Amino acid sequence: MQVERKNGIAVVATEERLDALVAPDLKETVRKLVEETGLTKIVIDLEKTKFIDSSGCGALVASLRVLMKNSGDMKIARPTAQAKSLFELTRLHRVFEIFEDLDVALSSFSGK
Amino acid sequence: MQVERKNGIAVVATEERLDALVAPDLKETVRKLVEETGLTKIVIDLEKTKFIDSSGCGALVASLRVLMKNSGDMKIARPTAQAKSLFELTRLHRVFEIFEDLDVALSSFSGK
Amino acid sequence: MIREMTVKIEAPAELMLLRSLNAFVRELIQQLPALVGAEKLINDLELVFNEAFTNVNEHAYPSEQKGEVTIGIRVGVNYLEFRFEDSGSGFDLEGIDDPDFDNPQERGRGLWIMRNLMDEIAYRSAEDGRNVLKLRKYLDYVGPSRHEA
Amino acid sequence: MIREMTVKIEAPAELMLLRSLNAFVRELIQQLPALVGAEKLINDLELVFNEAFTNVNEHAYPSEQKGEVTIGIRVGVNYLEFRFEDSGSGFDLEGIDDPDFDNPQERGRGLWIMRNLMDEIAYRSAEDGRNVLKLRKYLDYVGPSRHEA
Ligand SMILES: Nc1ncnc2c1ncn2[C@@H]1O[C@H](COP(=O)(O)OP(=O)(O)O)[C@@H](O)[C@H]1O
Ligand SMILES: Nc1ncnc2c1ncn2[C@@H]1O[C@H](COP(=O)(O)OP(=O)(O)O)[C@@H](O)[C@H]1O
Repeated sequence: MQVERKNGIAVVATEERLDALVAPDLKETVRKLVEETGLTKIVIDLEKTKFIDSSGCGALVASLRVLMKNSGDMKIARPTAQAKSLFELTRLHRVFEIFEDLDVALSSFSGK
Repeated sequence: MQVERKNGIAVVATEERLDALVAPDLKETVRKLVEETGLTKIVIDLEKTKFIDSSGCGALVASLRVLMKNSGDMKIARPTAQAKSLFELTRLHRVFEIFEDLDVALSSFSGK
Repeated sequence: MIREMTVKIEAPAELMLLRSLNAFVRELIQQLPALVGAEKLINDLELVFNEAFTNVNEHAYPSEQKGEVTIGIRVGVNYLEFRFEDSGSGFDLEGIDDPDFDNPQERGRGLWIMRNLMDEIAYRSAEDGRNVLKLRKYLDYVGPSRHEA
Repeated sequence: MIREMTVKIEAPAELMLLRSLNAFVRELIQQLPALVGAEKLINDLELVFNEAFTNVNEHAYPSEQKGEVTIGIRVGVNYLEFRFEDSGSGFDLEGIDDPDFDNPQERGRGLWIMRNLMDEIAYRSAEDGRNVLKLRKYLDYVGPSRHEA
């Protein structure tokens, strides 16, 4: 997992697999960002993530909650075909704001 | 497996794995080249082959024999680290002519 | 070439095995004539396998005392079947509700995924303390082996 | 995290399983603390596994009647062990010569590879018709689990 900052927004780029092995790391990363840096606007960049499962989805839901509770928000960028199809199956495509383009995901925060 | 012709030399590019599953194909490809096209100068391009085993080595030895019997020759180009280390372990580095560069492998035929 | 076959794997229900087992299943099924090139279906089957293994890892046994799982992978003439057998607590499959889509929770999507992506799902807690989850997907068989089988 | 563990796989000795089993082993061992980043050693161990499976496929049973193989993969505190069990013809390991390096043949490199890359190799044909090849490599254990084990 890689974290970068861009104009007060954190971009968290997940690895090839977002499964039960790393879902706790994602939650922990987001929790720390909020608690330690005060950043509450986060883009999860799924470009490299060829495989996401229910644990990965769970970590995203948990992260969104933490951010919303802290008056922030979470956007998802560049989901692969596998991720998109899982979000649809689990109806999370109605819960997450999803962008095909990373820059658009980033600029989507500025309206707020 | 991909076969290309360059100036009367056949370049056979092997796939990611050269194991018992595909070793028979390699032998068959070389046999057909000799029998059907009369080409007896062949470069085996291992660039993409991340994994070769004893069956792959066996197919290379068999191919070399067929070519030599038909007054041709076989060169090996661009072995990966795994292939080089297996050739050394099996002493085939003394049997095969091995080139790091595909063009050098090709031009090595012209002296003959 | 391809015939019916069954592979049985006995292993501790450790998360450490999740990705290697997934890799095994993926490599195996993508060679099946009915699945060659069917990326979406291969992904779905890998995901289902992954969910079932994760569930045994997370729910079958108390957390510090991971037990064993016996996994069966059966390539049938026209289907693929996964079996997950544990000797843990067991649960009531019929009693598990669909996820709450309007109020999304962190957990509870595994069985939904399995139910939706597979054609058959069955769970049995046997008297002897063995629980078996059976997941089956029918595949359009292509290739010569139907006749051989 | 990592403890000693054993995985047992029962499968037909079919070539179709070669790559999926290799993928399983590779994914598994590359997570072992002693092997993280040790590309050469991971390659060697995958190759040995591959040779042993290929041998059961090619030699244990008559060609049109592939039997079963039982594979054990054991992660010990300081070693990795592969076991290949078949109920085929069996052979005399000690009687197998090294390859003829001066007059290279098409076959006969598998056992040479296994002998050279592993620390221990043992073969036993039991009375009950079961043959077991045992291959062991000692690994420098790194990480916390030695003490836990
Ligand atoms: N192998 C199992 N052993 C015991 N309980 C299980 C098993 N698999 C699933 N369950 C039960 O079913 C519930 C729902 O599972 P699932 O839909 O996969 O969601 P999650 O795993 O996120 O809780 C689990 O919380 C657990 O109580
Ligand atoms: N599992 C096995 N069952 C029966 N015979 C075997 C087995 N493994 C190896 N052998 C015998 O040992 C010989 C040498 O094996 P190996 O060095 O791997 O070379 P190759 O497989 O190319 O012949 C084989 O030709 C075979 O006769």
